[in-house]
Amino acid sequence: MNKNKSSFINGLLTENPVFGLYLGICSTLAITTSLNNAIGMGVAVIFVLTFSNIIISAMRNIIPNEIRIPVYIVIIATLVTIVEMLIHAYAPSLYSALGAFISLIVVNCIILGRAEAFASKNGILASAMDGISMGIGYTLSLLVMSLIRQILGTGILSFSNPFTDATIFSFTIIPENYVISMFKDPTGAFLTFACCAAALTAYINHKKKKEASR
Amino acid sequence: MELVSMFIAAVLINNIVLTKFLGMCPFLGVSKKMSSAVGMGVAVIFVIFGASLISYALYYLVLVPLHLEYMQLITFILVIASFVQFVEMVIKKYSPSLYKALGVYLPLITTNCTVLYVAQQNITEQYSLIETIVNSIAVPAGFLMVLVIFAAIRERLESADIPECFKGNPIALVCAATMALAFSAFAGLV
Amino acid sequence: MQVFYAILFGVVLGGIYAGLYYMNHKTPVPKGCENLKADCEGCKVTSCEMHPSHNIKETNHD
Amino acid sequence: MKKIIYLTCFLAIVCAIAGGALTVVNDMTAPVIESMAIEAEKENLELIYPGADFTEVENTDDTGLILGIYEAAGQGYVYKLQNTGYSSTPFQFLIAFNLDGTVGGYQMLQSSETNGFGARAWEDEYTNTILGLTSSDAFPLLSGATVTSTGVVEAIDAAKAHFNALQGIEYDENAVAEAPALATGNPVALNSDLADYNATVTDEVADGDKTTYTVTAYGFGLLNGQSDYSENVFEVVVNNTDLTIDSIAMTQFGDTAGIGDKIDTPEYFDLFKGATIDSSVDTVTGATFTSNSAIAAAQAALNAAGGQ
Repeated sequence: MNKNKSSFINGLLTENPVFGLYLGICSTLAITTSLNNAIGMGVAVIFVLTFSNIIISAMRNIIPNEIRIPVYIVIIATLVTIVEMLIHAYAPSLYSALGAFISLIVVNCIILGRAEAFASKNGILASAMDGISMGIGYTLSLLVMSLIRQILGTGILSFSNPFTDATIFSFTIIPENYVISMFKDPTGAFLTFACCAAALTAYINHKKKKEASR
Repeated sequence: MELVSMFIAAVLINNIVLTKFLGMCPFLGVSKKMSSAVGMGVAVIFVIFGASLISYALYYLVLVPLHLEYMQLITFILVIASFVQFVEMVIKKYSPSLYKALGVYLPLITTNCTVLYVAQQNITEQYSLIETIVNSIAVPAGFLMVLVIFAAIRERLESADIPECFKGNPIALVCAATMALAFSAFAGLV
Repeated sequence: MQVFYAILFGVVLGGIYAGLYYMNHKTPVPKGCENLKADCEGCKVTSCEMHPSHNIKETNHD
Repeated sequence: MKKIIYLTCFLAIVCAIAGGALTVVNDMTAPVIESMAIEAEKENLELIYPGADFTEVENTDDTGLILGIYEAAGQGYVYKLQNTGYSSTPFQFLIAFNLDGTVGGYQMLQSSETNGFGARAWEDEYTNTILGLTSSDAFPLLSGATVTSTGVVEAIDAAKAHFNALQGIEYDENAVAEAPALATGNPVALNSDLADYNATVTDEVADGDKTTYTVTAYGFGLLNGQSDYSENVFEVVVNNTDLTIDSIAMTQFGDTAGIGDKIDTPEYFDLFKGATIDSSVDTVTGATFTSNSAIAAAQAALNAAGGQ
């Protein structure tokens, strides 16, 4: 059991999919302009990643080695289209917010990466756990990014219920005229991402140095 | 005239890497040396142009009449993957020199977000055939341009003194941030 | 009715892709570019064949 | 060789399952999405057929003018149309045809046409003319709002084409409505006080029992003191025996082009035939000032002839 637990932990930190392995950067940079976009996207990725890991690890012995990647892509594409239809039908406001990014989850390296690296070698339960932990790691990184960008970029931290569009909480942290609007633009996205990644690398190096010195 | 402004807009203003953040995986991975950046860029132009046209044709000739629009995502992916395999096979057979330059990067492109994005953009923006052709050349051209500029910067980075934790990809992203800032100056061009 | 078209379309596309994939892997690599290497160690997409982690596997069973 | 067959079959099966699963989920979610789309349009459609239940009809229109087609069960079809008129932002409106072909409703959704001109395409005057028509008639333009009404009629033609095809009604689609009905109204008496139009007779040519007066009169521009406007000059032929106007014509036009010059049509000037100082003549809607300057000129001519 501790193998699953350790894979759960490392999914969040050391092997953090976004800042550590640089998987799924495309959607991370683009979607993290607002909190509920980030959470919406995170939930969608958790769902798709977990199910794709489960299906792929269930079929891992049947899939011939030569064409394993195309089969993975087809499975993930089907799952994503199904998720897109469900969100379009039952959470329309979330659908209008996420829009093109739902269909981009397919080519999002994180799902394909985990499917190939982990799911195709481990059991169903381990893959499911890994899928959830990677998904949560992804969502956390999205949260960190969107918190920074939303607070610095618009000065207002707000979160609304995706299904009913009612704002749950919203308070202004930085008054209007001190807002750095650069963080809403692509430049800010790149900078925030670079700093977070650097911070994580610094943390990991520091931890390694501490273990090495002990 | 409108096509030219569309071309400029796709290359300079809403450049696919700097404003839409697509193609980041190859952008970070391949741009260590100028030769590999150019190789990747040209391969991407070739694939995006071909795959978008086939997807455009397939969509309007097969998917729409049969009301199978929801199958669009899988079709485009399979078309892109098949086209990459087909191109690799043709290059292997007929021009070894081209294969030496581009062949290596072709399998990389199968999982590249830009190709799928352009194919879908042609459909969602309801472009006519000519606009699709222009768009399918302009977007990868923008990608190649940014990739080449970025490779040039990165080669100089090797000799720069960077803090420990910023080495590798983080500093590449800081460069990308400065480039995005520079490119945002083009906003009012067209 | 639509299910039939969808399945047929899937089979056709899948077939074409598998066929091309196979034919591609059968055509010999032109001489002189056997050991082409793309220097993309920066990217961590382990799923792509170019990734260094694949070389160990490929070398031993070809 | 066996290998390739196995690979192809495997991938084909996976794609087949994928296609099948997608269709199942699509059949499950498509109605929900469609009913949601109709919900959004509902309160617009209620304006025309209140209380009817609407289903969306497939939009096969390729002109791009029809945004949506909705069938009100048992009552008729509503078309949501969009076109660009005078202003850069396109206008949107609804046109509805009852099952028997008569126009069931005509409702503006959003428009930023200039009021007083383009916006008149949705005021009652034009709306009533449209409501009286059927799907096989040619829809007339609206004088004074030519640019906007051309866009409106063009969009309605697209809707008509679809409706008539649906209902199997033969109609001549390139019939053009006769010259736009010159909307005239609120008559002005010839003896009313038009002094500020400053109509002065500049020339008088007697010819048997008819005299031709050349009269200059102020128009819209000069009345409101705007520069680069000049007088309108009319030639009024008066029959001296019964002091009636034989004919009137405009020889020089000094008002706003595109608006004032609408009165310069035989259809309008014929209204003056046989008018005496006590009768009254209509003015052209949207070109009141220029019409008044014509009436003032006619009054000056009659007074001059009467003075003899």
